[in-house]
Amino acid sequence: MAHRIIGKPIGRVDGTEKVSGAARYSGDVSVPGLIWGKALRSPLPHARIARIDVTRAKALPGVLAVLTAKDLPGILVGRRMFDMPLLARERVRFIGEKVAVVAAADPDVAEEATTLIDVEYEDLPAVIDPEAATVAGAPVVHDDPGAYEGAPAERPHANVQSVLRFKLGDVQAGFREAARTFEHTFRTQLAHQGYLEPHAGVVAIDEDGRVQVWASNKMPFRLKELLSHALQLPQEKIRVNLTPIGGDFGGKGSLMDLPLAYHLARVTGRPVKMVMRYAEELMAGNPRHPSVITLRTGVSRDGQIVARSVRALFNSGAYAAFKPAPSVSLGGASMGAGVYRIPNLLIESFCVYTNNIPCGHARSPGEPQMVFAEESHMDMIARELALDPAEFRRRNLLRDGDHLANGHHLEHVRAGDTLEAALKASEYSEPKPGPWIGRGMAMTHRHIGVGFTNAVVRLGTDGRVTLRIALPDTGTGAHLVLRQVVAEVLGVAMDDVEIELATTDDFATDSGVGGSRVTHTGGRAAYHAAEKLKAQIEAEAAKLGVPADSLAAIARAAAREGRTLEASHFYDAKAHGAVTSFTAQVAEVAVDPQTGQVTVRRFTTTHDVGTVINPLGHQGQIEGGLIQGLGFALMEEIKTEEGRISTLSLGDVKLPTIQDIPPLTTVILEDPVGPGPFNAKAIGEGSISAVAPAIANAVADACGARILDLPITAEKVYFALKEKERRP
Amino acid sequence: MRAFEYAAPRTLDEALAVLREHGDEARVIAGGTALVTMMRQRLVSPGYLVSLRDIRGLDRIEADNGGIRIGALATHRDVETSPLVRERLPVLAETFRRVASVRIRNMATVGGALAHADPNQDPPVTLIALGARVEICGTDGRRALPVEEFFRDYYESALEPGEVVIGVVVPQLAPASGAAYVKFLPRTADDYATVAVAATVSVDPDGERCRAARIALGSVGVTPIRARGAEGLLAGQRFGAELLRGAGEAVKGAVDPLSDHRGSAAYKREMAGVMVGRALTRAWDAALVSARGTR
Amino acid sequence: MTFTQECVIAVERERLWDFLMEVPRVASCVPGVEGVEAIDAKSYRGNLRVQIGPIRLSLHGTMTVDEQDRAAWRARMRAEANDRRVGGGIRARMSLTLAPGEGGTRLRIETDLAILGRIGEFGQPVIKKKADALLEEFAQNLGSKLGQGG
Amino acid sequence: MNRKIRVTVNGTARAVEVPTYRTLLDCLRNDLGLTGSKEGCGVGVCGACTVLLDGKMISSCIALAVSADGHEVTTVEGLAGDERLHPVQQAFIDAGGFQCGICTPGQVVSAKALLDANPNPSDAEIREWMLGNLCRCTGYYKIIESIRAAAQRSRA
Repeated sequence: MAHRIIGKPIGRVDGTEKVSGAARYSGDVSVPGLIWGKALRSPLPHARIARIDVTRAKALPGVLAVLTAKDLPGILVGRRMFDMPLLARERVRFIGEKVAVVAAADPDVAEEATTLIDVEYEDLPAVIDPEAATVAGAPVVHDDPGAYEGAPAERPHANVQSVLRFKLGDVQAGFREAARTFEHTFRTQLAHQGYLEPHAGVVAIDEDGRVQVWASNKMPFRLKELLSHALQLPQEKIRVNLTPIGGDFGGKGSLMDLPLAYHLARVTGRPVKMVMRYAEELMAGNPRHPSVITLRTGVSRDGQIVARSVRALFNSGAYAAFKPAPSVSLGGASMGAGVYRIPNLLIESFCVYTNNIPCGHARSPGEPQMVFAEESHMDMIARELALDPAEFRRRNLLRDGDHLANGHHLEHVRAGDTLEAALKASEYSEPKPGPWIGRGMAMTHRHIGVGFTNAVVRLGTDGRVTLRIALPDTGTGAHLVLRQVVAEVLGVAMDDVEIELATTDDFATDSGVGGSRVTHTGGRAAYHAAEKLKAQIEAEAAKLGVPADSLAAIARAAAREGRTLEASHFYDAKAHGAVTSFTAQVAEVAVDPQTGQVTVRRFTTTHDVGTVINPLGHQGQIEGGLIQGLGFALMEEIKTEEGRISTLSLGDVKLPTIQDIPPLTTVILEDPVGPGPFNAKAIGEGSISAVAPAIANAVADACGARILDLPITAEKVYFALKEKERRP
Repeated sequence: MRAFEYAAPRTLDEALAVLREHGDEARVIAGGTALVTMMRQRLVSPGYLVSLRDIRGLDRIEADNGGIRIGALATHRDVETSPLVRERLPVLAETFRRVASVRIRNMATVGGALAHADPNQDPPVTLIALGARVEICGTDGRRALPVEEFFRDYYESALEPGEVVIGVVVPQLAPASGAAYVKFLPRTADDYATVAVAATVSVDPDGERCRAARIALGSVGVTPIRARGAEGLLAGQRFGAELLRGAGEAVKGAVDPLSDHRGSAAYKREMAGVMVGRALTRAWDAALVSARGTR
Repeated sequence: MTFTQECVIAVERERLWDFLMEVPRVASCVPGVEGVEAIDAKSYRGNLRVQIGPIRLSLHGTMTVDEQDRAAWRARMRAEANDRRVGGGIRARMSLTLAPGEGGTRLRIETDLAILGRIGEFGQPVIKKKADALLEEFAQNLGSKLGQGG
Repeated sequence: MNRKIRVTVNGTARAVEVPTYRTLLDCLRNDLGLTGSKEGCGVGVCGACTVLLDGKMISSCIALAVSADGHEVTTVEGLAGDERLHPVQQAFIDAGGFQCGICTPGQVVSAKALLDANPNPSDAEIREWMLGNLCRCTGYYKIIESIRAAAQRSRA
């Protein structure tokens, strides 16, 4: 079916506000009487707090309040597992943990006051390395993690937060069948999401005791629930106001400083703003988990995978609080199976407590780590088998009716088509243009997110349509997609549909933004609401005897009778496991043999997608995710030394710049079978995960150096080449 | 940031007087890119800030005895885009162009960057290779010293209390000479160098032997350094892979890098050897072009 | 971060040991240390002024001697000091061992140093370099002081 | 240690009393209510705080407000005319040159300065000029396209 608006590359609905500087992010919110909160953070990875003296801080002119744990209720917070205090109480567990908080009218004065707080610590033995954390006798980060609300039951060691397991067939029997078995271990680095808006929030308490919140948080309703718990207030006392979010990438779903801002507001009677410095983001945000992943694969004589076992260790840091999934784990672990049919599979993933920065969700949580390991492993096996890596993959790709690691049955599998399209577009089989140039591929797939969302569609007497939602704008272009859906259904122009942002007062619940869900859940909510409104309009038109496109006249007629033409829909998407989206990527790199420097000469990304609602936004998601993947592959790393982060600025943690991006070819295989509106799927997390292994495989192809730990720095390649010279 | 007094005198004498009056508590600010960043991090909290921005004439870039004199308040962008610099010493314009971003180059001044004495900066490397001198002024008068002697330790220069950098004088390259700056950036394009090398090479009239060379390196220790040992190996020698290898080895022995996010000390040492070879090759090629032009 | 310094001091082991165990006197060999006074038999307080580039630190803190094992010629101590102005500090654990060396006694100092708080934002490599230089100077001062017959 | 400064912001003369330690960015955002310029990295690396000082791009997060005394500042709020976006702003909308928008004020101010200095930049010139403006959402491809399109539009 041809669409009028769906599939058109329409510019951004929120564009004018954002390009003109008018958009008000939470850090821009100003309310009368506003003051600033600043936190004092622990300088030690693990210590007992012997004494805190705030006398000098309180005496500083301009300081309005100084709070420590003893001034606050002993509440523990979290997104799923509640193990984190508002301020450290008796004990600090990572460098950067908040110990006290100060309020002042001038942010610099508040900051100054934090340096006047005297804290006496007594060192405790710290455990930094995740492998060391799980051995007998290791220092314990939490005395009794099982007692925390939301804690998973299985706990093989006191420092294990969670265990996630995926099983197919009989893995031991599978390995007995195998002609050859391969085992490799990979490591990935600690990495920040890299959003350029540090966490910011404003809390104001109205005269009637209502708590008003503006926050860089993508799940307003969940935030309200979590705040209700953290502040011990009924939910109806809290209102979360939606603001645009300056980049999320998985990182903007927690309470962060909001409870502290509330308590400062409570004791001072003034609205409080707390904005993290970027150094604080890097020492105490909720970055991507570092990992240690071992894959073992058994292959038959004809190159079929018959068994695989995967063991993943994710270094979760001092608290589990930032992980939102019920498993308190990273779903990306399931990608240990790759895009392959593996009859006998066992994946075991452990999130481990250490005295490091607590980690959270980052775009495709767990996947860039696991896909790097898994797809590097695939190439290493292919090389050992003397098979072309493409051919080895071809023999093992998922097909219709196969099972994923999580047990889902797959339909509409286009893994093969996606791979072949990538090979063709990248000229994978063509002769290479010179020495020290290599090509590498990697594949992945990603589910379409689920959740529940509200939409209200209203026809105005001017014939214009308003879509009312409570989904914050994290920058993905979701609002534009929803506007397109409504315009398409109602047959109106894009400019005639506007978005009206609700607050948490306006709906009962909503799962918000995240997990590649909004086009699906929001899109379907908007679609069904618009369909209902359309039916109303048609009925009214028939009654009035006017054409159904005389929208203004129809709305005015209803208004004269005191009625508003409005329809709402609450869409609750259940897990849709049967359809996923495949990605195949090919990197062509050049390696400088004298320095080890890797240059990505060209990059091809191929995506099996559903109906593309907005090609411009769709492509933007692919490009943005891909360059994040490039940074993860080659540049970005938060470095730590004994739990101390030594890269505390964006001058040291290098995000890719405009000069670091490779020439890009994108291939879109459109196949309208998704569960989203107009059979859309999801794209936001499709392009990030395969980039690093594609580059690692290309580097190995170019120079024979196999890098097993990210990022692939020039130095690592250089010394790998030296090692090869020494032992060819 | 902590509170401080701020003065923006209009003359150098006035600035020097304020500096003397406030002694240790006072700091000089020009572009402020480094100082304000550290003040925001609260690593540095001066009680008195003396801005040089309103002093006239300190930002001039002018011809000087066949070379170029650059006023301390000239910004990096001024140097990069100066027609005089581009014509007479393109390597210097090219070096300044490699600093951070256009925006930072608009702010950062030549004098401020020298006084900051960060061994990871680009300009000092080329300035040393070109044989430039820093002009310093204090209440007791003026003095000048070679750039290579100006840097004393990590972020420490030869500036005495109460002194300010007022300019830098860069001599013209000798005839039949070439210069090159090589900045090794294995991570992102806006990074500090992992290793940086500047070299000048003069060729004999026959165009086969190296008459003289100067080599300087950045990001290889607590100060930018001049690699005199390697320079000595080159004088009078025939240019070729052998000679470059020798120079590279000599440089590797001369550097003392710090391990940091841009590479381990061992890697930087290796790269110093590689980059010296590259810089010399480019300088050599440029020298040959120059020699042909003079013949 | 850990460092190891070694030097040979031209005095016999016993004399060096006795010197080293008198903290205020040893402290005077550390460049920038001032105002050292005893709190009790094992601990001392004092100041360390040190400049790392543009950053001037005035670290105020304590040092505690945890172990003095003359039989093994080994002593362990730890130091904690903070700078209020910058907001940060250092923690060091040091182990001193004496062994016979050519022409005197070989002193080996192993240090495990942690940089706390904002000071760390300046860059650990630089600080490490500075600490390294400081300890080297300390060893030299020690040598010259004892060499002078101090 | 407050000081009274006079700054022409987006063409309007403003006088404001600030502590000497106030950054230009905080002065614009908190004292003058111009929150278009953003603080990202806070160390001059990301470019979200880019404003023009006497027509030249600077990082307002590491500039002191007192140093702008007597000068002209242009922020993102000053680019659009009455009711009409600057061609650079329009191009960023049409070509998808932003997503979350937090870096966008800095991007468009930088892009405007580029086109003022060089109305017909090559891709290499765009990349060199825009190097100091980080964007985490777009991967930059569409930022380059936006600036190309703005240049084209300005020429037309």
